[in-house]
Amino acid sequence: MPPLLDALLALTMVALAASALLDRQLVRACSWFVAFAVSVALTWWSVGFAWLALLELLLGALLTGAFLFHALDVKLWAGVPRRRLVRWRDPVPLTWRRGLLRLLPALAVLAMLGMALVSLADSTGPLQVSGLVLIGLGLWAFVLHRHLLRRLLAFNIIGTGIFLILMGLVGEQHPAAGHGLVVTGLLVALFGTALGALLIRRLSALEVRSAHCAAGAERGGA
Amino acid sequence: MMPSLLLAVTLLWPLGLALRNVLLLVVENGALGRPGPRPALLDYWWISAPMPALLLALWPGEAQLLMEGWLLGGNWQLDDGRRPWLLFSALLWGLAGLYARGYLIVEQQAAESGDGDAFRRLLGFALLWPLTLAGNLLLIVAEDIPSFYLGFALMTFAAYGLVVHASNRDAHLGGRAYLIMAVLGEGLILGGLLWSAGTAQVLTLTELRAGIATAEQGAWMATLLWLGFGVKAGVIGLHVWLPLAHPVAPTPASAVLSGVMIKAGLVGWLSTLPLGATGLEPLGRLVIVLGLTGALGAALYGVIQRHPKAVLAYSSVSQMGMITTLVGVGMVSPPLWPGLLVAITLFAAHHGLTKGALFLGVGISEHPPRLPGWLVWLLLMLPALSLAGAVTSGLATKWTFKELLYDAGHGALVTWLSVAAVGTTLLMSRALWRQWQERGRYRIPLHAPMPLAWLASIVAASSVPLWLPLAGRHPNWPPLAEWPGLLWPVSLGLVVAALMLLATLRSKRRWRRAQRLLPGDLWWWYAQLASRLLSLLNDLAEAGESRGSRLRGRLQKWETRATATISELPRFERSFRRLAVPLMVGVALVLLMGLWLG
Amino acid sequence: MSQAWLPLATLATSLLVVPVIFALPERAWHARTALNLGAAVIKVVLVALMVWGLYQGENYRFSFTVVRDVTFLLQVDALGLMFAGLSSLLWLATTVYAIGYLEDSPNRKRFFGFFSLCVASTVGIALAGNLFTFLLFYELLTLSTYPLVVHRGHAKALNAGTTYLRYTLTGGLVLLLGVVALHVMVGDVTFGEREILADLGPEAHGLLTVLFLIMLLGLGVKAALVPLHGWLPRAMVAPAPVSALLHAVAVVKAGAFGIVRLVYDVYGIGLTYQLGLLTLLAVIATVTILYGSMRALAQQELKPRLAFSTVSQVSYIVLGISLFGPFGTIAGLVHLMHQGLMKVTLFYCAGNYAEELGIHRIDQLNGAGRRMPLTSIAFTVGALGMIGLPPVAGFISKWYLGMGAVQANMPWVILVLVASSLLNAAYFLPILYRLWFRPGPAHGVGEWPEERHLGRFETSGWLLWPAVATALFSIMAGLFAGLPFSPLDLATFVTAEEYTP
Amino acid sequence: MIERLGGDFSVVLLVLGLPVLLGGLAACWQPRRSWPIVAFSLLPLLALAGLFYQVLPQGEQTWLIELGSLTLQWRANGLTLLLLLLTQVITLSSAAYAPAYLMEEIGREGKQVWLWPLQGVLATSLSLIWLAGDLLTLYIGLELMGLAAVGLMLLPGRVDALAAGMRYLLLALVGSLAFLLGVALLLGAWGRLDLAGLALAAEPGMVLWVAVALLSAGLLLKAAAFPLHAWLAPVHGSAWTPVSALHASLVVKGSFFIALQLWLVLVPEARVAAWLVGGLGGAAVIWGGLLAWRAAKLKDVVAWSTVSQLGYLLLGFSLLIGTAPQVAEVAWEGTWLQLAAHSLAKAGMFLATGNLIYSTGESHVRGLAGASRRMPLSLLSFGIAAISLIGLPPSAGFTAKWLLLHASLAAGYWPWMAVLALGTLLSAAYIFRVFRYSFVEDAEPLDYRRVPWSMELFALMLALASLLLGLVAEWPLMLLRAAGGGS
Repeated sequence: MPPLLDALLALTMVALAASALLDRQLVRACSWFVAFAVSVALTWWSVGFAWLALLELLLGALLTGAFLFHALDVKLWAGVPRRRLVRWRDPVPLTWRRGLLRLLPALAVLAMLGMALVSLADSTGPLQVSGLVLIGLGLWAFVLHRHLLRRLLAFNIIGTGIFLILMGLVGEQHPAAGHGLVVTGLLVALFGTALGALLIRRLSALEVRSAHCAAGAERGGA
Repeated sequence: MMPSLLLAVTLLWPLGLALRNVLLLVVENGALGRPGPRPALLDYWWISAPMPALLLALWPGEAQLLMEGWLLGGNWQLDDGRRPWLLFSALLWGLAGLYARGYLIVEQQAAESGDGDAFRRLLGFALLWPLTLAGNLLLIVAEDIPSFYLGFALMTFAAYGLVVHASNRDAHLGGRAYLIMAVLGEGLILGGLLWSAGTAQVLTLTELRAGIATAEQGAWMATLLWLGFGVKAGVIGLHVWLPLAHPVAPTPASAVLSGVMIKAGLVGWLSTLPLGATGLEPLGRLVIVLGLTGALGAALYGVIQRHPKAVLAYSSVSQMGMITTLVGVGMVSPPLWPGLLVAITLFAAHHGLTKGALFLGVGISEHPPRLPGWLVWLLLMLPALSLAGAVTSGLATKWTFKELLYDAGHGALVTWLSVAAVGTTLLMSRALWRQWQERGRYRIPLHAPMPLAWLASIVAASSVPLWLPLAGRHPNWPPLAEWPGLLWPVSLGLVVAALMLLATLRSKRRWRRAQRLLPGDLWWWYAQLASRLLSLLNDLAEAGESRGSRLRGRLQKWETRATATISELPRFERSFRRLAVPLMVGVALVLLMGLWLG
Repeated sequence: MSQAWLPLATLATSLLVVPVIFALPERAWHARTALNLGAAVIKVVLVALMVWGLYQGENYRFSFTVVRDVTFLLQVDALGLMFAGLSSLLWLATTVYAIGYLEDSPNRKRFFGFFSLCVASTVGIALAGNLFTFLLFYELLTLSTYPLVVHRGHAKALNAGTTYLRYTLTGGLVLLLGVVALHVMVGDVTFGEREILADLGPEAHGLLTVLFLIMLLGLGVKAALVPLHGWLPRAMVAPAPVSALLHAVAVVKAGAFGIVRLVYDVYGIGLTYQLGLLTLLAVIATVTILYGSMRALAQQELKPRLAFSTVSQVSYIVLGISLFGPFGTIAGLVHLMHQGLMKVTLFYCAGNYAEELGIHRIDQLNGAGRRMPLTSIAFTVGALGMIGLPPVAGFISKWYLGMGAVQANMPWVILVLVASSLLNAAYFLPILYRLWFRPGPAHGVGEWPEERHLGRFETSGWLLWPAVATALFSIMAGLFAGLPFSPLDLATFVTAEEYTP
Repeated sequence: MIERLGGDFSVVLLVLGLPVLLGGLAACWQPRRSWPIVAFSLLPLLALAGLFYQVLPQGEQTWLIELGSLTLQWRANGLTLLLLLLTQVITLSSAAYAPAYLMEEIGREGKQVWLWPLQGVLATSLSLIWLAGDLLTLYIGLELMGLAAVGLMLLPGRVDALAAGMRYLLLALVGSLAFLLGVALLLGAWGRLDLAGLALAAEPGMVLWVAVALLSAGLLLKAAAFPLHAWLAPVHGSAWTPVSALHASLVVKGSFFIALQLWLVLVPEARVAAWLVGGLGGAAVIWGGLLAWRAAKLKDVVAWSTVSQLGYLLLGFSLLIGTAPQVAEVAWEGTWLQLAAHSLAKAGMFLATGNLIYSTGESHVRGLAGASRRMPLSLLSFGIAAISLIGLPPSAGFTAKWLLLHASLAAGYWPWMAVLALGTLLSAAYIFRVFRYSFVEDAEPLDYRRVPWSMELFALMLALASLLLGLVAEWPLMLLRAAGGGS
């Protein structure tokens, strides 16, 4: 595989991750994320981990995406009603100050990882670099956002970054151990996302109910 | 065997009698609370309390009782040194007991017919009298220090109940003075005993005396002990309880207080101080000075008292001052001691019985027996003259020690003592004068206990030198040539007394001023000093307290503030929660630094 | 391990009673009373058996390893047995008293449960064979007394309980630090193995001194040494039997006993003397004695006055220990028991006055001697004993203290003794005066604060007889001090063991 | 597939599998009484006994499990046995406590069915962690445990429970990511995951340090070490009682166990870093104690006390790593004893707290006013557990503290003594604050509900176990020594 394509793939992946993380429209962000997962699968494929690509496609893109949309109560076959879009928007605005301040932990982790990777011989493959960028982005987003779904997305992207670094480091020498770890990680990420999605769904339902109750009580009081 | 048994009985009998009264009450359940007739308390059994002691004193031969389990090892004994003391003490206790039965007859009748209060007071008297007696006897026969101290303490504290018997304001004041001084004395004695016995590592009095004589700090131990017993013996300065307590006690109790119990102080000196050994000369000089001061000062102050018993009490202080002087002489010149001991013993017995007779006489003058008036007053005067040294036992006593002192070259002392005798004469005149002024009209039968006991006490007092079993040489009567030398103080005293009487009758103004000098002299001054000290202490304590409470308040405020701060801590929890991931990264960084450092 | 069951059984008599009492319903008065009394009597018998055995030269020991190098060790020696004997005897008396005292009051089940636990820990302290075991029961004592102190449950009691805990838990902690440090230094020190520390040599002396001070600080809290005594007067809000127990046997004595163990059985009197710590102890004791008496003088209520008197009296024990020489030791040990007897009597009596007549203040006591003669006689005996007058037991203690002072070449201690006796007299005699010589409600002057007629006698028999019995014991302990098996005899026995190498 | 180095592997499989199996069974059956649970729980205990029988005579045993080209390594030694036993006992107690609790207190609310299988998974995952000999197994165990724990916490289904649970979930996931990152570095650098091999291969260097730092940070977050503890108290505040008991006593210990294992294997000489962890522990002791002291709700008091007590365990780091062998030896025993003591005591205390709340209907400390009048057994259980938490004799907490004090003195770590002392005082303060309320006599009489006997029984049993363990502490420690735990 020519390095150009490689770089392009990595760039796409990072761009997709960034859009998934930065889009305040949650439905759109989730869609970006699915696209991101597909690009990750492509990456796996391109470096020769076919099994991982398949798993990523299945678990990362399909199931995780499904759960994410479930959390938003979006039915793919039922179109998007415009007026409810507001609810799927993260209302917290992003300020520069906050953004920069929250960048610090991500930078710290990147620095640590960088130091470690530099001291490891022949470890600066494209996978590692894109993994590092993903970790940085994800961590920044995780720390920055309050919305649970966005944090969930950030978590998934950090995870992917870690998998990339892992496989990049392990390479062909110890594929079994690396695979084992990544598969476990993928499963955990899926379960975590599923649990989180269900929780988000339930929480918002409870909130709506309590809001209704409050409104009802107000009306009753008036 | 028999004597040692008797020794035990001597102590147990009074205790048994005291217990008998309690048992009687228990048998007649509720006698204390219910109205109606009650058992007689002061019956003849009760009077018999000192009888075994009397018997023991007259029993020939020495007696000893060793008890392993008693306190730290009991050792009671009767030897020739103790016999006269036991004899005259028991005798006076017996006579006073008999007298008490008559003296308290009114209360007894009231109690028997159902007066609860009278009964209760009488019960106290009936219980504490034998207890005091037991203590007194124990301190005489005890050879081991704990028993001796026990006897002393028992006598001291039980006698408090006798002093406050009347339960009025004066009685309580007298009682308080008595108790406070007694406790101070006990403290000094305890300190002296512990120190000396600890140094010598002994448990018996004989060894204790030897120990003090050889101890390095012996003089100081002796001083402590001398002061401690001095409270009881009425040493000037420590005597203040005597004139306060004696007048308020019932007359028989005053008699034993003044006759026997203050001698306990003397017994204490004789038992614990290494008299006859060298090393106490500085103390001896002090003792002589204090003794003479007491002898003269008490006479001067006593003369202006109104209550006959107060006058008699001052006379006791004065007389004890003379005995103290003799003890002091013993310290200054040890070789004289064997002779002095005889003189002191004689003096003590003479003064004890005579003073007893005088006190009993106070009651007699209030309730004269059916005798011709002149006879009664003659009999009242007899012990007074004897005490002044004019007749009978007083004359013999005075001669005994004067002879001794002259021979040893203490002429000046004799003169001073004679001056004190002038004072005694004055006191006696004053006491009799006051008795005359307050004489009673109601006459009681001659064969009642009171007159009998009184008469017996006069007889006993007059004949002391005849029957007192003194260990050393027997006292002899003074040759006729010496009589003027012995009698001039009395004569002079009588003249002065007469002059003063005339002066009193002439103008009354001067006297009124003197009347303000209350009995107890220094007591009032002490009380003032003590109260001032106490208020000072109180102020100090309050200052400390307020500082303490301020400190406590500050601490509390600090604590409240700290608690409030801690209560605010959960605020930080929110940041911890929000910043969990950055914090985690921070922890990782810190750990990395740590690992990097080694 | 000969006859290991005896100390264990002694401990178990009161320990096993606890769950049974908790299991019994609140109403089961008879069962609980029988259980309490039965256990108390059995314990007295067992202790008597051990005393007898000890005189026969028997050796009772029970041990097992807790963690590495740390053993739980119950061991019977004369000193421990003395304390065990005292606590078992007084437990019997106090049980009787408490049964009467708490009649018809709530929470009796809870009370007796913790009461038994408290005694179990006291016996444990007595029989402990090393510092670890001692510490174990020492802390257990703190725990079991807390519910007793706050038993009444009102704000004052709860605050007192908090104060109590603050002091004792901190003290226990400090003690723990000291004990662990000593353990790190030399390992497990069985009581009586005094040579271990003595053999360390002079270079360890500095550290040993510091450790001694730390442990003294820990023990001093319970022994109520000034200035660590603050909890004691406040703990007076507890019911009378608890105060009696706290003051006479359990807590205060545990502290004093701990100091005795520390000085004699861990460091050894020789080493302590060598380190110059005895003088320090003497000074602390002196300050405590005088300060406690002064404060007692200022109290207007009966129980606080007795409490400060305890502060003062317990330090006699410490003072005795600090006097180098057999006499001082005898004095300290014998006072351990004498003070227990006398103080328990005083507290019973104070409780009786409060229960029968509602009296709490001293000026309400006027004429109470007429209304309650036996109680008042018992009180008088206790008070005179505290002053140190013969023939009550206090005199014996004071006598030996004096002897010991001279022997240790510290005659100034006698001055302290005299001053303390005078102060004691100053705060006890006025009470006696009011009891016996002041007219009061019994003479028709005024009336009692809250009179109840609790029994056929002057008050309930459950309350009266323990007081009379302990008063009688106090007199007998003094009067027949020379007899075998008297406290003095036991103390002499212990001391003989201590000073014969 | 399985290479036998040690004894019979089926026993291990039974120990691991039976809890899940029984959990599944219980989910189908929904037990209504305690005795069937106790009866069935004897099965894993029997299996464990079999493992004891294998390991004790022969010392440490290792099994290699080959899944294709992947090799997993499990091992069992004295420490494993001790922790397995602890896990089984506590799981059993909380499971046996549950039926009555669910019936009486919870009623129809929440998703009760899930309680059983999740408990089973939790027990299995914990056992897996104790048994694991390589990082992959550890990772699997850790993740399983975390997810099961989150699931259990979410069961009440109320808003506060869900919000706290969500936070817990996210943080747990991040923690495991950090762990995974560290593992990735280790694998990348030395190409192996088995601990024994890594111990030999790992060389100090930036990679190792970064890896250990990341690993530890993640694990400390999961172990609720100060200052990463913030998720703990809210989670417990709304969780079910048996779940709280299980979580506080075991789950947090799992992460601690892994962290300590890895440090001992990878950086056994990192004195300064271990000191820093110890410092965090000290801060946790004090911070947790202070907050527990001021907490208004009964469950919060207990939860905060967990934070405080975990601090004692973290002190163990500094005493075990880079210290002289004799210090490490004492500290080793002290740390595990403290872990066992705290597990038993905390489980007992949570159950007792649940009972108190159940019987008084009050969740606030103030609500206990006058509770001791009836002297409910639960208060006694609470008290007994508290003795161990404060560290008063004769409890296991005391013995453990003795050992830790011993170790810190021997190592010359004076500040730790101060921390231990202060921690003791603070724990006494928050415990006796509760008791103080219970002794209030002039409070309004509460109407008490009778607590079902099974709830009382298991609370008391756990508390008593923590108390008596102090006197017989030599037994578990002998286990540590006999079958080797390596330090």
